[in-house]
Amino acid sequence: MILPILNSEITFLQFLPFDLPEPLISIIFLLIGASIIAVVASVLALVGVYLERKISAHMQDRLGPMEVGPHGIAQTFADAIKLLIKEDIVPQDADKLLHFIAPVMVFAATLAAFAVLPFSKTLVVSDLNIGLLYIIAISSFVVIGAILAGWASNNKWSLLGGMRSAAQIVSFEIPASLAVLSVIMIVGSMNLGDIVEYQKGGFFNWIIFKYFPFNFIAFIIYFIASLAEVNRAPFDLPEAESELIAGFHTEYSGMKWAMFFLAEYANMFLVGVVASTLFLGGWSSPFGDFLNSGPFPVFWIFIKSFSLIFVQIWIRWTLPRVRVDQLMYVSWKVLTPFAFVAILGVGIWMVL
Amino acid sequence: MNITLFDTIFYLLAFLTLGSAAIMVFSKNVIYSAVGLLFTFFGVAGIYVLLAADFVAVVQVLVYVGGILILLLFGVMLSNKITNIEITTETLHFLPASLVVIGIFVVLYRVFITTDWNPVGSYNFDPTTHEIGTLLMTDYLIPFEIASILLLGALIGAAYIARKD
Amino acid sequence: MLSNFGSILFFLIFGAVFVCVNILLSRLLQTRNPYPVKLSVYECGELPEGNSWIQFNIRFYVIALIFLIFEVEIVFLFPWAVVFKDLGMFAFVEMLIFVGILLVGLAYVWAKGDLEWDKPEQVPSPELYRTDNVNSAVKITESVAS
Amino acid sequence: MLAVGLNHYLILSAILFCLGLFSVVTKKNAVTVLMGVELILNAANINFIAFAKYVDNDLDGQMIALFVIVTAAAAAAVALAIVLNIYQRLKSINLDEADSLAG
Repeated sequence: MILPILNSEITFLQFLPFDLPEPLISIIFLLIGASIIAVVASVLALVGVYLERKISAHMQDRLGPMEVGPHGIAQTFADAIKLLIKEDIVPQDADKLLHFIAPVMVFAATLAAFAVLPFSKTLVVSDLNIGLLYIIAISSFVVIGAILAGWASNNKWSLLGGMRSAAQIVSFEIPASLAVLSVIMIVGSMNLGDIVEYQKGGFFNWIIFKYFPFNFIAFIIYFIASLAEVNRAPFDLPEAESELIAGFHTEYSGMKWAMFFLAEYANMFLVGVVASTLFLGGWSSPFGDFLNSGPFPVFWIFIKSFSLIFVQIWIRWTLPRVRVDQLMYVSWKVLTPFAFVAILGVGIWMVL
Repeated sequence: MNITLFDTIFYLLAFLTLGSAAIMVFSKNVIYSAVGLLFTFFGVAGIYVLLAADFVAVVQVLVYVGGILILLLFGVMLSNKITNIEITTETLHFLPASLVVIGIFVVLYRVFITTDWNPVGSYNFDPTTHEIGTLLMTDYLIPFEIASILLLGALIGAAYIARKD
Repeated sequence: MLSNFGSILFFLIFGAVFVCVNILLSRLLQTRNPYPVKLSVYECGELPEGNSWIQFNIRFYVIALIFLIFEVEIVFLFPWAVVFKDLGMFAFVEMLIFVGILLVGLAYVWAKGDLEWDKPEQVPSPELYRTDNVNSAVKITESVAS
Repeated sequence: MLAVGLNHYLILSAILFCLGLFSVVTKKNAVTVLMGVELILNAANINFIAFAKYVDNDLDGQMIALFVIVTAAAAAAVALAIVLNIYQRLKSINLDEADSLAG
């Protein structure tokens, strides 16, 4: 099950003049797979940053980055190089060790969540039977990372930002997990591959249209909650620059900051892929078997998740930021009860 | 003497678990203790996976790391008015405690080593979630419903105690 | 199943190493010129005042507490949702009881106001500050203080 | 000795248990004591699951472990609420000083 698409190429290694032990072969393939995913995640984050700048600029009737490369395409790469050679400033009174561990933890957890995402029928690193629950579980490392980053910086704003970030993410984790439950009820599996298989055969098979309107409600709830979980506007309170400067990464600079930033955009893509896998058919084509082979599954999953990312960006540059009490109100008094209603509706519909 | 990959991973995870548990116990800084505890929980989750308990392992990460540890961190932050970055804790009765604990360990070790547990030879690594769900709805129905009452009691009680000032 | 988890472990290690390598690389490439002002914590350009270990609002704890209880509940809902298709009505009724009991808890914290975040105190409207309206101004001050 | 079997898990959990017990006995800070309790519960869970796999070869041990996790969560929530309440009253969470109920 280790990257099945690469498994067929094991034969190449067998032509080597010496025999490699079995575990070493798996490790080599995993290394290749992990590198690919890491590079893809990084590139996706860079693309996300570029899209964010361009889309926001065009929405506000300006051009955005134009200087580096045609239409500023290379701008984010230039930024990456700039970040690489920037000085890494650690405040004198900070806890140096935890200041270092926090970005490592956040990025590693985000990357590990990518391992179970199916990009096509075979293009999945770890076809985990409890993939969905695993994604929810592994993202709790991000919360701990935020608290630790805030605490280690020894800065009032960082600490408060970290605490707020944690409170916000955990509050929205409840409606998000409840919303995915209805999908699991319908499919009867937590394996993301199975969930996509169930939705194959055209867009009318997508779960979002099943048991209308309950799954539609679930999708909306999941989308709103995921906005909050990745700290996107209108729920970007942890880094509300007018109140908290930059939230938990106020005292971060250079590469460590870049890692937080990368993880944030990778997370954005992650929730996009998860939402489209759960509700919008994942890698399956919206036209049944038409255009559903070869490279097309990858194409479809990217199209779907980038549409969701576009909506995220659109929302960010359209809506004002909410207040903390409104945030808690939305999470606990609106989304959670409605998520229960969605589960109840799907449940009743299914047993009747 | 043939060490498989499985064994290697077991020793790695055991080292991670015990090492971070030691950091948790012997660190003076409470936040470091919490970080040690984080890696202990994670290591224990890995051990569960090696024991073919995939669902329990993920639940371990979800509840312990994602829930209890956050609660503990909040508790640390809320219950200290500190003048220094160090949130310290003192230890007392170091010597008698170590003696007692080592004594208990020796007893446990003797029991574990000398008892013939009669282990079964074959075991499988099948996914467990479906079966756990079925058991929860049949054999373990009463504990399951009682757990909800326990959680209700904990929620109401803890909210009441925390609110009162 | 084991190899699936193995790949995940590998990804975690790879991610950690990836970040470390990046930070190390940037260490090598950057110019370092630390001086005390640069290394002080950021506080809007002012000199940092006091230490950062402020007392937090107890709300943070109450939210985390409610979250933990519901998280544990959801842990039980996941295996239920997986077998729901097979067991049908029976499982559904059992789950209704389970969720119903916990919804009592949600209703409790909702009614007791634990889900409210502390709002900033309402700013008294200007006319309350007029001198001919001292009584109500005093009343407002008292209510703010209490 | 090196190939992993039931005894390895049992010894691992015994060490974990002892570390947790040590923390519970020696620490002054209430939150660290609570962390020690969590370690002990984890050690117990390892035993449950190890026996379930090696001796019974069924899922009963895992079910018990699940319920232990639930109980641990409930206990942590209530215990921390008590700690915070004590802190608000006494401005300290050292367990030695929280003895006003003692006769």
